[in-house]
Amino acid sequence: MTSLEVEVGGLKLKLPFMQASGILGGNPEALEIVAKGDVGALVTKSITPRPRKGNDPPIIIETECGYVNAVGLSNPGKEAIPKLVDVGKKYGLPVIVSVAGTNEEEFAEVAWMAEDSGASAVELNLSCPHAKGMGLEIGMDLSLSSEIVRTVTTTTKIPVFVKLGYMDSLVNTASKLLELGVDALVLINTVRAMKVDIYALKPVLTNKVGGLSGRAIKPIAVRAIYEVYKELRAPIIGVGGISKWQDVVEFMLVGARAVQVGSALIEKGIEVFSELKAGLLHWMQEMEYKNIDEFVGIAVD
Amino acid sequence: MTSLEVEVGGLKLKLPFMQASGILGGNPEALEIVAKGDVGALVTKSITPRPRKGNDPPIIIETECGYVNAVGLSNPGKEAIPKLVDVGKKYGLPVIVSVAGTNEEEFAEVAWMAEDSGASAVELNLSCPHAKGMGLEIGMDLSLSSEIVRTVTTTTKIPVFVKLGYMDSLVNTASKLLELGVDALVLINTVRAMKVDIYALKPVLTNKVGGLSGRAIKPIAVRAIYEVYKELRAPIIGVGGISKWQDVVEFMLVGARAVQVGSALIEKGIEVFSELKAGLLHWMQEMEYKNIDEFVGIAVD
Amino acid sequence: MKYEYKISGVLRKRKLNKYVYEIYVKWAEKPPVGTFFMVWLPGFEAIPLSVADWDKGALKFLVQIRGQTTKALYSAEKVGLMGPLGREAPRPSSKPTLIAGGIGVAPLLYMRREWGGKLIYGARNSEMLIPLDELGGEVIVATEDGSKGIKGTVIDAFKENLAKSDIYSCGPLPMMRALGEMARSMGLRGYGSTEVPVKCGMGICGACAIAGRLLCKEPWIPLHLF
Amino acid sequence: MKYEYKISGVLRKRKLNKYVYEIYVKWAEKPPVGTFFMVWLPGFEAIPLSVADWDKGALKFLVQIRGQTTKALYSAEKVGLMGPLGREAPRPSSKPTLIAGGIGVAPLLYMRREWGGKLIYGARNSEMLIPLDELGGEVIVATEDGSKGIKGTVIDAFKENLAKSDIYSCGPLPMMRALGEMARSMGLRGYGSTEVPVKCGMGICGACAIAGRLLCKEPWIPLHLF
Repeated sequence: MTSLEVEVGGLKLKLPFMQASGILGGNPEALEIVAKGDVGALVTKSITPRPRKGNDPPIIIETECGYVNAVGLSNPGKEAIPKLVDVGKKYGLPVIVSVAGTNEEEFAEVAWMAEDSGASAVELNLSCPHAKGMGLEIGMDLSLSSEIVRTVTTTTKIPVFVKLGYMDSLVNTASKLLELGVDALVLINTVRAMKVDIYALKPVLTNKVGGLSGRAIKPIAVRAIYEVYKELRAPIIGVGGISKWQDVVEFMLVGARAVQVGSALIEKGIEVFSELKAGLLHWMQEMEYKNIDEFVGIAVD
Repeated sequence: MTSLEVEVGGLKLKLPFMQASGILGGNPEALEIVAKGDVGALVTKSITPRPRKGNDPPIIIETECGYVNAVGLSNPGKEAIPKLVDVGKKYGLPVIVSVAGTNEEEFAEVAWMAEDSGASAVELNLSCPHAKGMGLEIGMDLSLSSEIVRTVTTTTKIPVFVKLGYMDSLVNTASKLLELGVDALVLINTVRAMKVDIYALKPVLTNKVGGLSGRAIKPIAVRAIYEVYKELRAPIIGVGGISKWQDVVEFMLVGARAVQVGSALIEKGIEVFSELKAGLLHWMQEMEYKNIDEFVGIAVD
Repeated sequence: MKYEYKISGVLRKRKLNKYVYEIYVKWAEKPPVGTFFMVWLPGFEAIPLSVADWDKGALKFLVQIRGQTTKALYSAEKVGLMGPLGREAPRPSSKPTLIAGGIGVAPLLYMRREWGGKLIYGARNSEMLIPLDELGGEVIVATEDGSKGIKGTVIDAFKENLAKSDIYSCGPLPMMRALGEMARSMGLRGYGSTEVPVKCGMGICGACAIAGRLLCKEPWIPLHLF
Repeated sequence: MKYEYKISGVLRKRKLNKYVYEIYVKWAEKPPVGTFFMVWLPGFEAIPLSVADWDKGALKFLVQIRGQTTKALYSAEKVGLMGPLGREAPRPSSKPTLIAGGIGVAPLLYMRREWGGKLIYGARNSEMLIPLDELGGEVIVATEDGSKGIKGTVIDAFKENLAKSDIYSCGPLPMMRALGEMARSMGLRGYGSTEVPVKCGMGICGACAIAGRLLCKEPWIPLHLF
């Protein structure tokens, strides 16, 4: 029997698929739509201690091969976490609470609420490319990101994941954060990008700069995961431009144990997960793999 | 009359188009193919003091929206420069010699040969993502890149351009190098990426990691140029995923005075330049611009 | 590319009352009934606007003045349009009954033009109604203060003119919830829509989730789900 | 995507002489005459190989052993194929004369099968020839040491069997230059190709530039340009 079960960073997943943070994860109604799909876990929007309105639209715009978004970490604040976690309980799915903030206190505050609400893991967003003083700015600041990770890992019992983006020091930062107790890495976030309208003569997004997602960034994500896995052999959840089952395989071959999907939901809806599942299973059978562990990272020497 | 003439970093161009370094620029036969197109300058392959074989094929592979390449700076060495520059003389086009190396002596050696051969400018490649000890590794090392730039700008009279890539410190590095006498920035190089074959179970490129080019990286390039222009108002030659005239306009609106085209030549050949020229002219007429200076950077506030 | 803004010229605008104006924007293709556009005013923001009409290459939107963007939009010469978004509303089997609360009248005007039917239209007071003489056809009006038509809510007016099927309604969420309750208890059949914060328009941010649906993908949902 | 490798099974291989072997690889679609593939041996490199034949879903390539990759390829069970690259060779107006120097015989075998015609085939010595009895049709052979056929170069053999048009030739660059000289002085009409370092296969690296053309895009160029 071919199995798609996998364990990553202390989390057992029946299916190696989940939606990327930010996708349909800010309210229970939306999260429930995902829960009905072929996913192994649910991921919330990045939650800050207090609600954030985020940016005014346009918050996302299509490009020739992907999307540029600057949602601006809009979220309902930590008080909304219990209801989000309840969706997972209802559907028997682990919930990963994505956490954002500006310093270790804020991250810890939200992580504690996640743990107390029964979340299965937290994913610290140290790589959002379009929120001032948060995200990528923290990821690029090793002492601050270390402080945040140290605070969260020492004060929570559930697995702690860290989501990092494309940056110069990715391997080094990942290594340090793993030493501080991070259970798995989520790689990669969107890549800083922009679209300008040539008749309006202005950037399209209200925030001007955003993050590029979708097929465009897939080869960038594959390389980032490859480099990190090669050096650190760490548990990795891959994300970045996955839209077909072949992409899932590619991510796993360079070290991802599970994957998250974002932009592909725009074109395919949650049915994309069924498509990924069928394709991955078929490929495993063709290649005579019984489970995912057999081929994670084998393209890395 | 609508004019496409533009001046960038001390170089007067009749047309704001040129091919990106690496494209058909390693031998006079190839360079001559480009010279017949609607270009305002010719750019050579990155030249090192001595010839380099580069990587064995596969050196480039298509992805869903672009290409990943690791040519490995194959080039005929500095002795080949005079014959490359001669092509420009024959066609009345300025030749920009792209220069690569591992330290200031190597860069200077090639730059001197370029100057002595009658090249119109040099473009220091501080951002090749797939040659060990060269390119991006130098760009990320501010003291080494400063030393290289200082050596070249103080010992050559022709304009010195610097080609930088997507990196954390792009704006800061660009600022320092401009202070050291750089005449224009060429932004951006390809972005580190990889493609894995899911049946061969291996990275496709012999070099494993390469650089992503083509439509995928266009929004990344636009944002990089935007950020640099916003902070520094520097002369910029834009490059990264341009395949249609609308892209040229987009790059110019965020600060590029001229553009380079690479991957689009794969699909469209050198005719791409005629297409860009016709489209840009048409748009300028529609928007009632008489020359490029009127709209460079106007989407940046 | 489906999800990009196309800059288009504003052809005409006209105040309909103190709070609402209509704006015509160039758009070559007739959009399906029940769809909407994200309308971007460069330098300001983008807002979701239902198609209120389409004729001879011009889209009509009704805009309720609420803030900077809706104020500035009145003077705009060009806007960016992303759409049509959502999808065509399910077609009625006979002349529909259209129930509009306030600015929710906008998409129903387009339905009425395409499908005909009776319009039941309510607002807080007569000042908030758009000019009735331009609506044509059968219109039943209700105002909460009784300044025009039936005194009461649009639901009250609907109860007096009850239909069991082919109901299309758009209005504030409490009104829609009331209709949902009626649908469940009385077996009314029809579809409704309501104003929700549409932020992405592509079905991924989840801001517009209601009743397990994403309104930006499926703006017209069965009444009994409200 | 045109420029990607498709992993395909090796069906059969066979040594043709000490230096050359043939290899059959699964490939469903008949490639145009005169095209080539980049053949990738994962873990080694990719090399350009002309289509020597295609029949019943199998491509045939001739491989000259030169280094690690060409040695290892003989034992490969799977290879990656990118192609067909280049473009169809211009068709002849009558039976062509095919002039092959060494491994340059490969693309001409496919032309011969498709178009027929006389093959003039030369090598340094008889050991370097592929088995002649399998070539069928009219074959004129030349070896530089006279160990088989006419003693002399393939150019010498061609001069004895001169044709003025519909010439297709492939061989080392000096041989092609000699034919180019003949074409210019004697007005021969035809096309030639030669082995060049194809690195990208997409027409952008420029490694294969010759006579102002990129051979990876246009493998068959008029003889007089050599």
